[in-house]
Amino acid sequence: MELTFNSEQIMLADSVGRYGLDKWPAINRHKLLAGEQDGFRERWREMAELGWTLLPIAEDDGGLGGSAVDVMALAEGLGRHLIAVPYVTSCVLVPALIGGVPGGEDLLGALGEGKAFAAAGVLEAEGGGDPAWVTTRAEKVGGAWQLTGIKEHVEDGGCADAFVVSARVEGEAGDAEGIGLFLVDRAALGDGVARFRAVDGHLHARLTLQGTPALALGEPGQALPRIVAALDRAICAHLAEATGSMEAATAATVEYLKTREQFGQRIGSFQALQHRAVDMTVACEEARAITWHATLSLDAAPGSRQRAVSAGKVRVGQSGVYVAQQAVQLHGGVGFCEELIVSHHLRRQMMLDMAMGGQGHHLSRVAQLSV
Amino acid sequence: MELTFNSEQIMLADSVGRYGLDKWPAINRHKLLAGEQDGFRERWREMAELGWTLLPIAEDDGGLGGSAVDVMALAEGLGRHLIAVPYVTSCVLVPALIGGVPGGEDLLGALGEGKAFAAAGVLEAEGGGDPAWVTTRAEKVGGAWQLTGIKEHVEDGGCADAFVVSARVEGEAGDAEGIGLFLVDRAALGDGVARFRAVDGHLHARLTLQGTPALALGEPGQALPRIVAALDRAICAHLAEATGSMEAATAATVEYLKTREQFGQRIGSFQALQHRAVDMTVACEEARAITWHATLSLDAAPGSRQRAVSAGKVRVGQSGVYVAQQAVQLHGGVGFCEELIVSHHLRRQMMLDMAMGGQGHHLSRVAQLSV
Amino acid sequence: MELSLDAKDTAFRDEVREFFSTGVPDSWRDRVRAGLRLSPDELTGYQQRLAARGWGAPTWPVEYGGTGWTPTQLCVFWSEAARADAPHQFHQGLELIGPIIFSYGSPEQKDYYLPRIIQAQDWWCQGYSEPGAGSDLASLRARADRDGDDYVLNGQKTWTSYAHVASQVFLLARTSHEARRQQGISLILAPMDTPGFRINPIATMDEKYHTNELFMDNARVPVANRVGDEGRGWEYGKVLLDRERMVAAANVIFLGQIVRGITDAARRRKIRGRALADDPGFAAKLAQFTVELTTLQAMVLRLLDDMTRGADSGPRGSMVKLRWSQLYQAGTALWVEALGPEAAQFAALDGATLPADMPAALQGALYARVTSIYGGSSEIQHNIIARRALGL
Amino acid sequence: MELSLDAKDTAFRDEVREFFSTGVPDSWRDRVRAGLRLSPDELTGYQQRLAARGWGAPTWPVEYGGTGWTPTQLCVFWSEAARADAPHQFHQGLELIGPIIFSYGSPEQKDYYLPRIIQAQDWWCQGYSEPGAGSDLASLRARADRDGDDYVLNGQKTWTSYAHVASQVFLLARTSHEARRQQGISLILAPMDTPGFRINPIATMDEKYHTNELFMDNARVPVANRVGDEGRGWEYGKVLLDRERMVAAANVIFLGQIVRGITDAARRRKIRGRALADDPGFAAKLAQFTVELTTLQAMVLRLLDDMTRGADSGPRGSMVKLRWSQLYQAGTALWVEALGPEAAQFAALDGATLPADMPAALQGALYARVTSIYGGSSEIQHNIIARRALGL
Repeated sequence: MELTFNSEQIMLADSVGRYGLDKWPAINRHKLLAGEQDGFRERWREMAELGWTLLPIAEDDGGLGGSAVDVMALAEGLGRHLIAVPYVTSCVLVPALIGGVPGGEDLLGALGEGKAFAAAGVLEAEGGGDPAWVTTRAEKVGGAWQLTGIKEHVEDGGCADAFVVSARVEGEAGDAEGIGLFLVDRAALGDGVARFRAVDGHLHARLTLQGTPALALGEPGQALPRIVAALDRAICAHLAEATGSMEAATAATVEYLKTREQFGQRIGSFQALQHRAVDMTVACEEARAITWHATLSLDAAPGSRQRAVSAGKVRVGQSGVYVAQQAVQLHGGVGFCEELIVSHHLRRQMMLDMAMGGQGHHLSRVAQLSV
Repeated sequence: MELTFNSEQIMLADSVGRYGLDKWPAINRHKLLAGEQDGFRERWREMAELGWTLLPIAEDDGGLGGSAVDVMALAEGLGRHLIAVPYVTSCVLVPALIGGVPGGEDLLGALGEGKAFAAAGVLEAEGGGDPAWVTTRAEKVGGAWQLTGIKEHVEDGGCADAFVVSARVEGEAGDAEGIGLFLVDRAALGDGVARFRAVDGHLHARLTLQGTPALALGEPGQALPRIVAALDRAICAHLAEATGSMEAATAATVEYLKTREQFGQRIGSFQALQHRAVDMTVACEEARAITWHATLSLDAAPGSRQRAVSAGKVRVGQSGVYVAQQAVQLHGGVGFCEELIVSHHLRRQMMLDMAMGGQGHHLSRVAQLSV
Repeated sequence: MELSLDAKDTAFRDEVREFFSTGVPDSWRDRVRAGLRLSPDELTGYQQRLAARGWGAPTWPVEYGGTGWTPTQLCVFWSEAARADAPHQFHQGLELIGPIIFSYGSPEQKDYYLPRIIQAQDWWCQGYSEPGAGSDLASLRARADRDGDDYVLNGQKTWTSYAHVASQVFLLARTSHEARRQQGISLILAPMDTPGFRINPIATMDEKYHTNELFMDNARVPVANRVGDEGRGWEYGKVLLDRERMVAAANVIFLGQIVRGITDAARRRKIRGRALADDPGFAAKLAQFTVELTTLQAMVLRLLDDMTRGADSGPRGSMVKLRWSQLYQAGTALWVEALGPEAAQFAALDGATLPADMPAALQGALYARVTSIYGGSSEIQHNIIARRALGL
Repeated sequence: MELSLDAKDTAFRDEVREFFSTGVPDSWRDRVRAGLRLSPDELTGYQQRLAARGWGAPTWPVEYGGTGWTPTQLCVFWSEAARADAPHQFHQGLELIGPIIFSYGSPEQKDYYLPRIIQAQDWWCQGYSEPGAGSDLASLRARADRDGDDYVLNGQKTWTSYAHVASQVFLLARTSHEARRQQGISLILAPMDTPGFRINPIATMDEKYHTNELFMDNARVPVANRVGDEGRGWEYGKVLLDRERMVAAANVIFLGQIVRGITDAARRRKIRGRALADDPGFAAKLAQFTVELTTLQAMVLRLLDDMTRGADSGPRGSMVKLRWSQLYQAGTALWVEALGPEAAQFAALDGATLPADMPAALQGALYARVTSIYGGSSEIQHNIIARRALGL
């Protein structure tokens, strides 16, 4: 049982911390978000230069082969400084989907070098978080694959250059068998990409596939276990990001309690507010603990892994939103403003909570796996 | 919209208050509960002399024909002073089941005079609170009815002299049709009555009917609407009882906060405890408000009535248990003791919450009626 | 809200229902259900329509142009408005300064300002809060120095909502310095185009422009613009304490609309072939929400019953405000949950399209967070109840 | 609790599992799962069995008869005990006074008392709390006046759990009066049959006899029974601060048992022909509980990791205690819910019968209420964390 960062992970975390302070200072956040609609490509290149985009990619795929805990150390910093790049989708989810599979080499290379963004369309609206609910169809026409269907919400898809999409070669929505993974180029989609901005600065997309040409990644049909595992890995990175954000929001709040005065005294002297800050702190510790548990379970048997990851998704979703809400509340009016960082933490926590399956889905996965 | 007691109801409430202080003083409670295993018959006769047992019985049935709000005024006092007699079952539920029905006259007379206790076996274990789930069978053998089945939990049945029991003359468990009400004498059950003591001093029973002779109350088959309405009426009395208990527990707690000292100051000066007392007070107001709403809906159309009563059952169950738990918590160690009244409030609230359908059942009734 | 009405009130309800059967555009629906304020133009038009019908000031006495309605009639009116997805009227003129003017204003002030509020000729904003004086309003520092027949205003106000569209502001400023901090404060009315006023928008996390900082730099207003006596402005706010019950009551009645928003979304959203509304887990959450809302509405009926009897509600107005903000937050969160992950699609780019309730529900969820902060935060409400009701 | 173990720890686990495969009577099951303490006789027998195996003091160093186990081994041991529905060992001797004796006691005290704790020859109780000194222990008033080679004890203790079966008590009393309230307090050991001791049972709402008042009326104990220096008794409690992590950790690991209690009840209970366990609403509640429990167990793993590395856990022991009491309360409430209305049948009369878990679950739910009060109430834990971790 090792539940602490090793010295390399601490160095990595420090490095992200310095980068966050330098390139994502809270004070400039509003301008930073307002100015960028293409996924912060400049920031992305900087991060690639630091080696971070290569970190989660396996050594066999030309990456650094960082462990899940390495990714955790990095992602925590992303959350702490609310670095709004599509790191988890481009560098964790997509590489976990396509790593080691013939056909994904070029994209992996581009991702690792920070030259591209990629997003994954592996959840459909009606699935409610279940990746087996695939209605998008893949057909082979003249030796080439064509996809037809709608991916209502592709996380970080708004700035993606390429998409990894699940589609069904046989069976019905909900069947575990018959699912394949396909690579779709942004250009091939044409106006089939509708882009949306989220309240946390991330850019998402709705994909409409209408006989869109695609490249099969491996032999289609048995991709579900890989998709589930890749999502679990990406969720763990999100958990770490959420934890970092929670701790930053809590720290900012405690600091505010120590400085803000009302009724002639520092508001941190009011016991009700002290206790609230303690509840926030306990929630942070809960998030940190379950994030470790989930992350360390990534290499366990699928049942244990899924149960741990879903437990993490549920609890971090709850505690993350709670902490950020309380951070806003205890800051009072200024907490509600763009200018202060706490409201940005709240928006990010709300979005993380709904990404990759909401609490309802993950709670029912826990229930099923506990029987 | 009248949401306040009239002068007669205030007098009634005052009378119950005086009686409670006199006959159910908190200081003697432990002895009072320890000594009685027959339902406090002496106390019961006193209450009959005050006319309370006659209050909810219709004038046509020889009672005083008190309104639901009259019963509310009385039941609040029962809760405030934790008067552990089976009033709601004997004087509200049973009269509502059998009032005006041929065959129930003698029992109603005895109940009104305080000479008997009666209980109702109209919910079965597997119904989860649904009175249509009747598996007990009624058969006519030689012109007389005989019942066979088990009533796992008969509220206040441990001291009942007679039972009003639902049984099915046709159809399957869950069918709305085919249910009748029957009167079963205690003596006819023989050792088919197993008695249990609850933590709030009430005495319950499990009835095992094995061809037990019974008297049909009216023509059996269409009793379900009457049962549902009677339960709704009894639930409203329970809501009032719970509200009275909540307010008493809150008042005791606020008083304790004003007197108990720790760390050289009155604990009521600690803001966190002040705010908790406020949350208890808000919960009391919630309970009072929804109790009025539910009680005033008793004569409305069935759908509105059931929705209002179930909303009351859910919310009062939640807020009642919360308030009593906090009363214990804020009293610290002594709150956990027999000696102080607050722990008795908690036990009564827990039992009220589970009586006549728990939160799960009533929440789903709200959901069904809201569609 | 379910009400049991007598024949007269039933006839009134039918009259109101008839009024609301037209004139409520579909485009209002989702914003109103989500508790979002309509645009000033929309609200001004709505106010004018009500005024034309004689219903411009539902809570005011008849002598000042109000309807003189009973609490039950008010409740019916608001319930019918909510039922029709019509909005709550903008409250700053009607509920915050109007009642102070008709209680303490000069005859000239009453004659000038009150009709203009009812007819929506003025849009009022409030200048109470200051950067250092949030919950602790008595510590405010803006000054109004007497100079002949004028006051010269200096200082900074904050959270001045809708200052950017307002024609008038009512504000508190120190006209002298007294030992007790609540003394020496006066209530002053000023046109927003007063030279020396400058506003600066405050961007908020819901991405809606509501509020501002207001800077006052040697801004002159006539002494005649003072309401009531000099130095007693603090006291005049007390007339609002009683009226806060009405604002709280109306808020709760309008909150009923959100259930339709949630339900519509949950019926539309299919998960694994079944409507979310039919999922037992979601249905239970929604039922829990409606139980709490029904309870809160019953608390409001108790407030209205007090008003009818002229009885004091004690701290129960505070309790309603407290619970309202909690349920507004819970309701919008549930609505966002019903929408699913697509709720993250807050703003369409490049001309893409979104379902109507998509931005509304999430924007409502974000806006809801401030309702437990403004108008006496939930923590302050707890303090008030502890002191007033419990003597702690 | 799910643990990833290396080969050595796996072998240890198998050894422990083998031990627990026998000797755990079925009659313990429901009480243990409900967090209820077994009877003193049962616990004494259990302790003797562990002692015979060399496992009497799992958390003690080898030199005092302990096992010297690593935190991982402790975790394995407790997990296996919990898995087998075996109880947590009685803690007053093993965790509360034993470590103080081996840290600060005289060689004679160590030689005499420590083996008697391990072999269950003594049952210890605690005399710290007094009627006026609950959370504020420094205000205690019991006196130990020196008279020759004796202390003469006078005063009243309360919440003296198991005083009615204990052979020994460890207590705090004032040996002098100092300016700082924590000074002048000494820690004294006394046989329960000391003349002048009198106990009075305190009836509690769970209807289980645990606790007492202890009156001391000129009770004489030798000065040699004092642990450590005179007047420094307050400080010796500090050795326990670090060990509280272990008590908290063990409590959480044993809490895992309750899930089996809830699940068994929910599978057995049929509602409308379906097992309650298969009802989506109930399943979601149970899943939420297991999510929170898994989270708390992960917090415990972090404590154990600290211990392994000899690191300070800061206030995280307090957090675990806080969350443990909350989850214990939530878990027993869920169990009672699973049992349904028959849970009201607390005690059978006239020789009627009840399912085994009926009284246990409800009694656990009642008992659980005191766990957020004793050992530093949840409110005090909040104060401690605010001060220590947040500097507020």
